[in-house]
Amino acid sequence: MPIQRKKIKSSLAPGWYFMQGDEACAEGAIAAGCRFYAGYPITPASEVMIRMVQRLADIDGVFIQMEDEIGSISSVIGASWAGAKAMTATSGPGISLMTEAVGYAVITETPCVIVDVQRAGPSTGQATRPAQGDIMQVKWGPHGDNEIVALAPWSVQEMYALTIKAFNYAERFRLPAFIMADEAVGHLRETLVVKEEVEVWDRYKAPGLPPFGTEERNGVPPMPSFGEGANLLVTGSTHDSWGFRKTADPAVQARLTERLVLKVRDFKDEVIETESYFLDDAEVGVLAYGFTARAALQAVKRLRNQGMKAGLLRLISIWPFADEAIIKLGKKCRVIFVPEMNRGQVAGELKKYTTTPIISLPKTNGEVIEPGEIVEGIRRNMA
Amino acid sequence: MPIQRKKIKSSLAPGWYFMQGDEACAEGAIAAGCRFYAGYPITPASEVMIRMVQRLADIDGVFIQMEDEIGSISSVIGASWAGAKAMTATSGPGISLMTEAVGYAVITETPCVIVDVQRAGPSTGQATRPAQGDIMQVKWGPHGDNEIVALAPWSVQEMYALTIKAFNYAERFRLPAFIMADEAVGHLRETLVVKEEVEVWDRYKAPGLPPFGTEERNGVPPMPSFGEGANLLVTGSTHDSWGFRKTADPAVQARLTERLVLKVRDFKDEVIETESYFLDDAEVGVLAYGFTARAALQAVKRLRNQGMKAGLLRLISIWPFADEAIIKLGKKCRVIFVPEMNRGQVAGELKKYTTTPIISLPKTNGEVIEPGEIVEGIRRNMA
Amino acid sequence: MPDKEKKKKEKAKKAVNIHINQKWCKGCYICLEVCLKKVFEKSLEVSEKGFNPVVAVHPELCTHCLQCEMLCPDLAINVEKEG
Amino acid sequence: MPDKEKKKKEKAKKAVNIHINQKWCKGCYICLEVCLKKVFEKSLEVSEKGFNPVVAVHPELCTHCLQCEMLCPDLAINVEKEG
Amino acid sequence: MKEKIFQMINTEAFPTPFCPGCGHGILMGAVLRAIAELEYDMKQMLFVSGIGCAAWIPSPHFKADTLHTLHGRAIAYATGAKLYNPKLKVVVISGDGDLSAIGGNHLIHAARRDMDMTVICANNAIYGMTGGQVASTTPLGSITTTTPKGNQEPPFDLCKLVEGAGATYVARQSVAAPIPLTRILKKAISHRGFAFVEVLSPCPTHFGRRNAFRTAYDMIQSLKNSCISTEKIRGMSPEELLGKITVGQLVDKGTEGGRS
Amino acid sequence: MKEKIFQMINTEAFPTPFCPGCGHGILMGAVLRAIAELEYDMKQMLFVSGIGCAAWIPSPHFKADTLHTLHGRAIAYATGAKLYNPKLKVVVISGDGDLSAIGGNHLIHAARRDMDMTVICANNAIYGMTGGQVASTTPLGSITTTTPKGNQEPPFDLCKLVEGAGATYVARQSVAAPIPLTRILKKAISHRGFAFVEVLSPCPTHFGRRNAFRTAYDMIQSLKNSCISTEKIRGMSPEELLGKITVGQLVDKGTEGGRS
Amino acid sequence: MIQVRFAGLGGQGILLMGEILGEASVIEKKYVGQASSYGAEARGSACNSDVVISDSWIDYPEVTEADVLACMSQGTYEQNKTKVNASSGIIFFDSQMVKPDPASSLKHIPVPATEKALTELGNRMVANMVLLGAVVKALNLVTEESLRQALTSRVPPSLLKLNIKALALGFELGRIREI
Amino acid sequence: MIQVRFAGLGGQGILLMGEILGEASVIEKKYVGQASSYGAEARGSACNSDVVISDSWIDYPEVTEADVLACMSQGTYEQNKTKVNASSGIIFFDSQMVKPDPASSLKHIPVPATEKALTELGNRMVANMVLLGAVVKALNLVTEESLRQALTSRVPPSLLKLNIKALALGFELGRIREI
Ligand SMILES: Cc1ncc(C[n+]2csc(CCOP(=O)(O)OP(=O)(O)O)c2C)c(N)n1
Ligand SMILES: Cc1ncc(C[n+]2csc(CCOP(=O)(O)OP(=O)(O)O)c2C)c(N)n1
Ligand code: SF4
Ligand code: SF4
Ligand code: SF4
Ligand code: SF4
Ligand code: SF4
Ligand code: SF4
Ligand SMILES: [Mg+2]
Ligand SMILES: [Mg+2]
Repeated sequence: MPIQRKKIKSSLAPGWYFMQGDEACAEGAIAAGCRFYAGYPITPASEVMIRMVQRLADIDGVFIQMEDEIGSISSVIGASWAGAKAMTATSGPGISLMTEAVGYAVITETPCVIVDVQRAGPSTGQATRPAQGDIMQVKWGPHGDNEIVALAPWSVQEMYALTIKAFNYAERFRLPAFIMADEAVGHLRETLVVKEEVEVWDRYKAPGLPPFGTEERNGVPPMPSFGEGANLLVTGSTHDSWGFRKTADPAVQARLTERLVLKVRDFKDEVIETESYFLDDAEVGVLAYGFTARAALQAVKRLRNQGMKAGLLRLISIWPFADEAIIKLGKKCRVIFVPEMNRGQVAGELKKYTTTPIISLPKTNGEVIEPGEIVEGIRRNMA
Repeated sequence: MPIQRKKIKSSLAPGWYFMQGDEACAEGAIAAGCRFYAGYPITPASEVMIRMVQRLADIDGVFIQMEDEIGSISSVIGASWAGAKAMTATSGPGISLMTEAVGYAVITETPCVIVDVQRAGPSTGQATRPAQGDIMQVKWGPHGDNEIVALAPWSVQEMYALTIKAFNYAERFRLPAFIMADEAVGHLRETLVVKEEVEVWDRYKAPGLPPFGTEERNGVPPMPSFGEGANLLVTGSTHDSWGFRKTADPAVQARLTERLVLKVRDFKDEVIETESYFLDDAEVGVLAYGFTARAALQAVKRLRNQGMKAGLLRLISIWPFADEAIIKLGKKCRVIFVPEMNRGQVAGELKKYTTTPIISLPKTNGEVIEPGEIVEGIRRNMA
Repeated sequence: MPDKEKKKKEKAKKAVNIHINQKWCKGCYICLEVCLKKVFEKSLEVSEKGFNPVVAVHPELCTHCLQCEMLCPDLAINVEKEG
Repeated sequence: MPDKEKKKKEKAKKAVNIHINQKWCKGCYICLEVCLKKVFEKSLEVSEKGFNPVVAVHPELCTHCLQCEMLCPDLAINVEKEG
Repeated sequence: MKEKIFQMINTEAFPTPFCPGCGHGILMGAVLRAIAELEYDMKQMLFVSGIGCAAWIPSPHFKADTLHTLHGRAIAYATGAKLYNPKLKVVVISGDGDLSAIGGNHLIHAARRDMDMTVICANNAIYGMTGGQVASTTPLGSITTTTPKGNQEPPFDLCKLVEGAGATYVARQSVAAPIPLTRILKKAISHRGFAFVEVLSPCPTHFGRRNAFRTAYDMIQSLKNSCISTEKIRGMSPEELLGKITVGQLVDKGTEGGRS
Repeated sequence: MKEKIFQMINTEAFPTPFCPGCGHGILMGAVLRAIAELEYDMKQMLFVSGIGCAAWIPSPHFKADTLHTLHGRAIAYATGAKLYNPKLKVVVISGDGDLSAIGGNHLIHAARRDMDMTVICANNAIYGMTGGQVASTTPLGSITTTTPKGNQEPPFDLCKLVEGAGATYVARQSVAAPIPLTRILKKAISHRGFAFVEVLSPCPTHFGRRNAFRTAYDMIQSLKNSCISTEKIRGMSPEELLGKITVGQLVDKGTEGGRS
Repeated sequence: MIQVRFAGLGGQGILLMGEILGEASVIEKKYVGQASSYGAEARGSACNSDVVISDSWIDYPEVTEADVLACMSQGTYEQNKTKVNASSGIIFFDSQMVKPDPASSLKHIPVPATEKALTELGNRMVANMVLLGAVVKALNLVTEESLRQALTSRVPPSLLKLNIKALALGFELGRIREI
Repeated sequence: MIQVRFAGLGGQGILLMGEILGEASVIEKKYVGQASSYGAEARGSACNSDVVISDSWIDYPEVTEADVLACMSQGTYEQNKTKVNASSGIIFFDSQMVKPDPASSLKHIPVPATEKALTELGNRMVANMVLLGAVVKALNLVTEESLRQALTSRVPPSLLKLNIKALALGFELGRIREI
């Protein structure tokens, strides 16, 4: 792949930090090379913005607080085409407003990172409380078919590390990449250990090649920036490989819509990341992601102590979905429990890939799921 | 159920009409008692609006063209609380912008009807071309968990009839109900036969009872209007049964989020509607919805003529999803083909309910699916 | 006696009753600072919510100007003439 | 001779070349109506896109005022002085 | 008066969730007083708000129909309610961020339409609820969490903005002057057509704290000092006017009642 | 000149998709002429547009970087690009509906910020692309598909709106006067800070047809008759001014270059 | 069931032809499906207007294989001639606008619609109605009366007379053609 | 691993206690999880600040069962006393603000934090640091030095001196307590 992968020195001095998740996310962005941030305040994501104000000021980056979230994502896309690695952070209501522009980023193949620090909905709901209610939204929010990448950090360490990865995937696949955090991990303060180097991927440049099409059905074209003399034609309408609008040509529409999907689906294994705990001999599977996975890990350990052969599969990436890992998990386990802070969004998704009984353990009372609740939920259902 | 069901005389004189789908949709709205329309122009939904201007003027209803789609849905919600049966119509980009307010309508339990005349995306895509790309969006667009109703007309006749039903379900369940049309059926002109009477359901009123809570876990509370002296407290934040904000109370959040989901899931059979063709002895199943189902019906007939035991299950309602019908279909058929004008959205959903092989026949070139293509797609896969 | 003066007299005559809702007062002390007559003082009691509300220690000095009542952000003050 | 007049003279002297892009012209006839000198006429030919473009039938009358060129919505007119 | 006002509020919702000394509480009182003096029936009124501290002024405190909407959308919701039931007296009360940042478009379009409603903008020059970020009304140089070195972006003159958009009644007043404020609110609420009142309302917690105001009273005092009424302004020299804020009625166009 | 202009366009994108006689084509020519006369390098320019017929003026016709965005969002996209690369000369060209209806909020905020960019609003008083619905600029009484009995809502005075929002350069001109238009475009494009030009640009297909204009030229002629320059307006009586539109430069504030 | 396609350039009034035939068929209590396709530009691009007419519910309301093609431009003739039913299909064409393919084995019927519209009515804009009248009459798709009624509901009063004349001219042409 | 909960009312500086202990622990290269919960209002509502400290990665970083509860208000004492480890848990409480439950079998340690802050430093606002110092010292959670360093990074310079004094006062109290 022509994307440029390099190891660079960490922007944050190596060492141990006591840091909030939202702040670590901002640090990850800076480390990944983010030099443009546009945002709009919202609980519980505002701390990302506040850290970015401070950090970007140090390094001559651009910060702007826009008039709303639509403005934020719009200017992030504009900045990306001007050459920036760019980011915004918000929560569910902001993601809802950004929906249309996310679709625009998908069709124009604009790299950008969107952080969703989820809070309890629907609607304004309980604005200061954690939730995982936007999992399906980030995949299906915009009209049409939109392939995106979404990662779910479970710790402050991952708020840092996965944000870097999100930037890398955004450049690699030229699309919006999401960080699916939640209030619990966003506001959590933890030990963050920063290493000497970080791996950063840079935009693939190839002047002369078309910026919106490739020979392959599943390719990612190179991306010029404004001001480079490329006479860029960027449009959210269907376009040919040079960017000319083709709003009545079936072949162009077919080719474009197919490529936008295949360029991710065909290479999904580059993104899909899971972690297994005690799965070798597990009979009772637990699948979890984000902060909930930490409660699930504790729960699995407790169940093991109680003699139950429980194991945990943690999703680190959410989209593209870890289909094969689920198939394997289904083969191994008699039953799979899915604790999540929503009404069973990922539990539903699992059913697409396995016939093993899926038991959803939803919790939507604005509080995090505790290990004891998972233990209890599993015991109740296994009795 | 305390919802008031009544038969009233059709607002359109009984008889035969040659009418466009979008216009029939507007006529259905008027017949159902819609007296407020707010909209913003967009191809291919503008014709709904234009018909509404004319019809509402005749009957002293309210029409307003708002500054954007956010304004449209917002004023629809405002009007609904003022007592109106209210509607807006748009296409994918407009649905994307309405996302946040749809979630508001869900949590405040505001009846309203949203018509999505789908066009080819993602993003601006091919604005004048048909698609079925917003199926997942209307369910999953807003953040949090949002249960809604969505119906997919396949003809001008159904643009009329299902719009009436959408209004009825909106009132029955107090939620936003969607009409999932597409450019092909929206712009199609067909014979519309109007009967003497239509069945219309009216808002459940019970002064003195709480407007936002019920005794049952899955109930629908009565709905007062502004100006009736109810001292209504309407809020998109989590609230108790009288509307007082409870943004830190886990019990209230749990109860509300659960009821918003159960009030639909537990009564889904009142909404779910499918139609079977040649399924009695079918070995090869076809599942389709909307305009595509008409091509599928033709295709199935052709395949039957060619000796293949094909049958069609048509989804009339899309959300809540026809789980049981799918389970039955899966048991009956060796394989299920799903032609749709998107990259396999409903095909994916089917996998949650059956282990019978699902073969997606996606088409996203901005053109409708023709019967011959379905025949060919099935033959190719069955060879 | 012109009307205006009459009123003034009446006003002066009547005693003023100052009620402070101790549950609503958040101890912002706007009233305390705005009152030219120094009617208020901080209370030493801590309220349910952890505030020190004010108390009207010199209601007899009050001129019924209502500045405190109108500027109280918590509708916690009620200055009423007696009788 | 003052500069201005000189220019005028020169202008008058030079013949004017009027080119109309028959593929771009959409037959809106703004040029035809705006030209005080009545230089243009509708063509009888139908273009590829089904329009009847204009033709410059009297280029010799043209004063090079450029109104037609500037008001043509399709960049279809080019009025040039020869030489 | 006070008794009347107590009948207009949901006492069970008190004490309010506002911080000690928040200007929004003073504004709440002024609105209630204005309505009480107008002798309007709360049962015929609809109060609409967006999201933010200011949006909590009517909801749930007012014993009337209240519609607490989404961030920025109050006016659009109000438009629908008013159009369908023109008998409702519609008053929108919300924050500067809500009405003029994210909600700016609905604001100018309602002004253009001359929608028959009153919009009261509680301007604290900051995003209070989310912890003190810069607003489109924050004065140049002010410290906020997102302008740690002082705001560099010129703020809106909200009254000029809505006037430019076509509003038929425009006024500004501060909570530091509750009597003139109440008077203006009465005029605005009884205006037929689109009436806009910008109310300067201090946020001691997020604006005051970061910008060298010691107490809530300091902020009230500072408003008293810097506000000058439209009448007094005549004849003042530019030097005298430096740093001053004009308050009072700025636009009052006759209207046939606006759109409803 | 013409040759220069031909080097500034993608000739393969011609003929344009505009209807015969569309004012947007005339505006396109004027913008190109202005840039040619300014001798700006198209390679250093970025043209941003929203969705609508007017949004097609630069995209794909201009041989420069063009960013054809979403309906209403052009200015917000432009803001990001300009802030990240201040060397870009950013010109937004879009329709009245795009910039002032759905996009009104970004418009007023960019004006407030004095964002260093030029915004050219092609105002045809209608939604052209979607088939002729009423716009927030449609004159009272005009027939559109959504106001079959004539528009009842007052339109924006766009120039007053952006002035009220804080724009440092504001002008209005019509395509019927291509020379003054080009002059104003030159000033606006070379202005440092936020420059706004409202260009009256007829839509014969959807506005003209429904409002008794026989031909595109009729609409040009009518603009010529009703536009009066700011200079000429002085000393004219109210009767003379009835139904007239002021054109020319309306605001020109010195600025240090605006935000970028 | 019969599938009819009208084809030509934007500006020739093709869409109206389909709509009027559709409306007329519904007047006769038929089931009709009518759909159009056209380019983004208002003028000059190819457009089709399809009508499917049946005595009962129509499964698939779009033209999959035309029984009848009525054509007013060369380009659309070329595009559509292969989409006509190879065994029984008929092509009507405007004899001034279209030069038929001599190699085609399909039944071709020339209709001097533009010519007659110009010469007899002095307005080529109503050529579409002349052609429509001819097709309808020749194939007896609907009655003259239904077609006139449909026309009346779709054409502004000021243009009605002219259009009715054009239709009549078409009926005349359709009557004398033997099919 | 040890789980510590600080509890009290908004305005008492509870959140800062957890943050400083967390920061100090990281200075000592410990793994820490620190989370707070508080009401919507800025003042007067109950709030908790939880710290979990461990030498290795912490699976679940929230307090599930407190080993230590340090409490500054009666209400939060009542709420939290049942959330303390029943066998080995310890409750520190501000002796002026909290009246301990005589029925409780848990180890209770009174700390006159508010009293000392008022009497010795003349400022009840730093009672939190007194209590924090006492808890840390009594249990030897981190060194005095680390805590001071953490404090320095989190408190504005103008208030630093006072806070350090308060901390020292706390260390004193913690030292003399036998646990
Ligand atoms: C779409 C959306 N974006 C952001 C927020 C977060 N939010 C809540 S209130 C608010 C600002 C409130 O400021 P203002 O309107 O000035 O009211 P104040 O709190 O200052 O009175 C914001 C940004 C939200 N609720 N919804
Ligand atoms: C979110 C969204 N809503 C609606 C539309 C449909 N739409 C496309 S262009 C347009 C209006 C264009 O009007 P204007 O900006 O005035 O440009 P004009 O065509 O008149 O030049 C609309 C409403 C859209 N593309 N996206
Ligand atoms: S009414 Fe006036 S004098 Fe009396 S207490 Fe209040 S402020 Fe003081
Ligand atoms: S103004 Fe009101 S809240 Fe403030 S101290 Fe006085 S009584 Fe208490
Ligand atoms: S330049 Fe002037 S005179 Fe010459 S053809 Fe054009 S309009 Fe006529
Ligand atoms: S103005 Fe241009 S497009 Fe119009 S007729 Fe003349 S040359 Fe043709
Ligand atoms: S944060 Fe500011 S605006 Fe909000 S309640 Fe507190 S003082 Fe008032
Ligand atoms: S519809 Fe109007 S604005 Fe659009 S191209 Fe045609 S004439 Fe121009
Ligand atoms: Mg504010
Ligand atoms: Mg327009």
